[in-house]
Amino acid sequence: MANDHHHHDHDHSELSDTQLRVRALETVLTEKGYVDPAALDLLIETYEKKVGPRNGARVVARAWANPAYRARLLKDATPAIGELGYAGRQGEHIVAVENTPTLHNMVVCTLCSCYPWPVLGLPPVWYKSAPYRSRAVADPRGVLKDFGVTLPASTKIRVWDSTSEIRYLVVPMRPAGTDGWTEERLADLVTRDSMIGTGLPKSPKDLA
Amino acid sequence: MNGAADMGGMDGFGPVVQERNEPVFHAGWEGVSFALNMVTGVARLWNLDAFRFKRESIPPPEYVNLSYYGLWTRTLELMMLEYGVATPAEIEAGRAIAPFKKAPRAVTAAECADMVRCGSPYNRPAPSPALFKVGDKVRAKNMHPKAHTRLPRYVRGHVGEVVRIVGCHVFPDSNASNLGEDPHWLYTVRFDGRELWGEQSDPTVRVCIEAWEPYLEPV
Amino acid sequence: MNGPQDLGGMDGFGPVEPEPNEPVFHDDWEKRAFALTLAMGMPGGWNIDQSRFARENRSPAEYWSMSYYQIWFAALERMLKERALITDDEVVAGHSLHKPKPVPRVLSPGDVLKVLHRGGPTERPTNTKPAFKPGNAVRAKNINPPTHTRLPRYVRGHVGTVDRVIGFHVFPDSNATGAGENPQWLYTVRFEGRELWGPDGDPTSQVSVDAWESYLTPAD
Amino acid sequence: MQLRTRALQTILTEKGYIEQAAIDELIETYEKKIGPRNGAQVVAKAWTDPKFRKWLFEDGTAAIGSLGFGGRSGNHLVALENTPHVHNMVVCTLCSCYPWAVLGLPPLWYKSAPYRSRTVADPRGVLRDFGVALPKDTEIRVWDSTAELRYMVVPMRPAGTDGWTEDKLVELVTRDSMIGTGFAKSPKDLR
Repeated sequence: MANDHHHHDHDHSELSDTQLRVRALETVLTEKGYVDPAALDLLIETYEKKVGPRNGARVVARAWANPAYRARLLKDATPAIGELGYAGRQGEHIVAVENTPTLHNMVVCTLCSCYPWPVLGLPPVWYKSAPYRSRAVADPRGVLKDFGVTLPASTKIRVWDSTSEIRYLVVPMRPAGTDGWTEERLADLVTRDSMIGTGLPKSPKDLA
Repeated sequence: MNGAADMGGMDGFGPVVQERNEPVFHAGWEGVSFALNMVTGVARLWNLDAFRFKRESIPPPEYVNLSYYGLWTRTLELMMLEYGVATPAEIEAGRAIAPFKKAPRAVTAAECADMVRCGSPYNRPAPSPALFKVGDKVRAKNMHPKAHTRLPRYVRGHVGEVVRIVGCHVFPDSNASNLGEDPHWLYTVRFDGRELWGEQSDPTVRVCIEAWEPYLEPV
Repeated sequence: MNGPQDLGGMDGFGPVEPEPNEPVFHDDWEKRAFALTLAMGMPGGWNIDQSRFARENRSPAEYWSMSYYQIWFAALERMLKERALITDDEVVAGHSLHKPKPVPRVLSPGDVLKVLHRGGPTERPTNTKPAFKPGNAVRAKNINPPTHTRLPRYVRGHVGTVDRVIGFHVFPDSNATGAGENPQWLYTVRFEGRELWGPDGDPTSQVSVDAWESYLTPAD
Repeated sequence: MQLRTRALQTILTEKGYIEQAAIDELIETYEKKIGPRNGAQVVAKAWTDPKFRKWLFEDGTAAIGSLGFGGRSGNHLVALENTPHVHNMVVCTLCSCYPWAVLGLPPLWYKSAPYRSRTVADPRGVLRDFGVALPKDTEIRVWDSTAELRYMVVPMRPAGTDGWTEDKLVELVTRDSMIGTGFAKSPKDLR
């Protein structure tokens, strides 16, 4: 009863156990005809190579450059994002929330790992980790500090806990010194973290 | 802190498993771990609340995966490091390398026997009269301190009734951070199970906790 | 359930550690576990709420020690076994030993992009009217079901403001147990940080959750 | 853990903080001397001596002290009376507080996460794990030991024990019956 299992020195062998187990399961499911290996490869390729935060960056850049689009995005984000061809799994109902000089938005999923896949791809490990999930709702400024982000003490911070199938996308503030920039150029300023709310977009001099 | 120790009302840990003819200690080292914690207490290297705070600060994945006395040994290591009783190199080597900075004074077997017999009472003279009386309705405050507290999360925000005035006792929230004993009135407060767990829960259940006066507000 | 997944407001997990230039997957097995989970959704016939419950319904000792895709994979294995789509001896052997069960559909490569694009919308038609409107004060109920729920512990009993009426959506608490979609009105409810965390809360913070109508009572 | 514990023992001994004899004395005390037999004597006396019983419920520490039990984890003792209508159960959700002076050190299950997490929310479910079922309308009072008060339950005296001596009654009092996860034995269990 009183065994001290789970020291952290066998992480490596645990991983290889998992590796073997995943392989075994995949073989069983393929042999039974439940899955088609080509479909698996396509799924992996889609999320590894095609769907990622570049999609969201284009949405944000367009909202910065085009006031009518921005209004549509903030009113009903799902069709507005669909205009750029982004839609589907884990993005069936998207809400865009806008940062202002007095309001900063942050997105978390305390209960699991809900994240707007079509615009941001799959979430990074930290987004799914216990430290982020436990602290973002109770101490958002402390979490921002972990990211090296300090906001003015008077800024309101609004945390969105994704408890339903609604997925949130933060529209960060457009950096100064970007007047007249094209959407394509603006998109280079939009980081993944700025669309989750744990970071700010790059400034023009970061690109130089 | 809302750490892994605050387990009241959590699901998922499974059934309570009893061991037939369970021995007091399951291995020699468990008895040693137990005794080491007693003697370091007698030596007043730190206070019990500080020890509890350190124990509950252990990251939840580690906390829930350590055996009971494994948790004690781990906490003792951390306390020895924090209070300068041993260096990381000494813990690693398993022996003393540098002498302790204060003059050592070994705790004797006789002192241990005294400690077992007398314990260490926690009641203190009262600085002021008690605010609440038996029968008063009180609400446990919604508080989430980052340091040690003995107010479990599952009662916070809920209304109960004072059923006993225990006395004026050392306040763990202060003592654990070495901010002094700061004694406060201590009450036993009874909550209806449905108040804690909702209308759907068992109507025959009552839960009592001990709550220091700063945990409570009048209703 | 008040399980290990309900992390909001817990202390002790340490700092958030972003990984510079993090890859989408950290190991080949993670890719396979991810793709298998998505691909088995159709033949497996389970819904998203059942998958979530399969992930969270485990001991905190286990859940808090597993990596993200280890949890996904463990849930996949559990759901496959619960539905007798695979058996223990097959996982040990690493091969199919028994005849497959008939399944509704298998995901073909040609369907992948279509299926991903369609996703799984959870909004449903209704003739009912929402009970709350934006600006209403509502209290999150103190419920502690042993089964799946999307109402985190840290908001229960607290008063917030309805911010948005989202629509009429599948109710996870019911869907997860196989008791049907039982759709309800869904709201975004905003809570002040001080309401949730007391005087220890940040006065400039607010937290929103999406809450189904049966999670809420009027607090006006 | 064995190695790590021994390492700490060595360091503390070498630094002159502890004496080996003190460690041995402590282990011996809690392994051999202090145990639920102490509590059983308290309960048996409360069953046979009405004056003691009254005193026990008014001032547990003093009444229990009169039998020579007290001290460490027993400086502030409260005795809880089970009746046909009220059943008491003791837990420590935050750590493992337990009345050592009358019950010795707690069993593993008392310190385990399942017991600590479920007892305050679902005491009947926990009792089921112990094979104990109470009448539906019995009130269950759970005492979560959040301070230095230590609780012991005085179970109901079993039927068929009229005229028994304290010494004989002691045999009926189980550890679990004094935590509230069990009942006292009945006379026929002794045979």
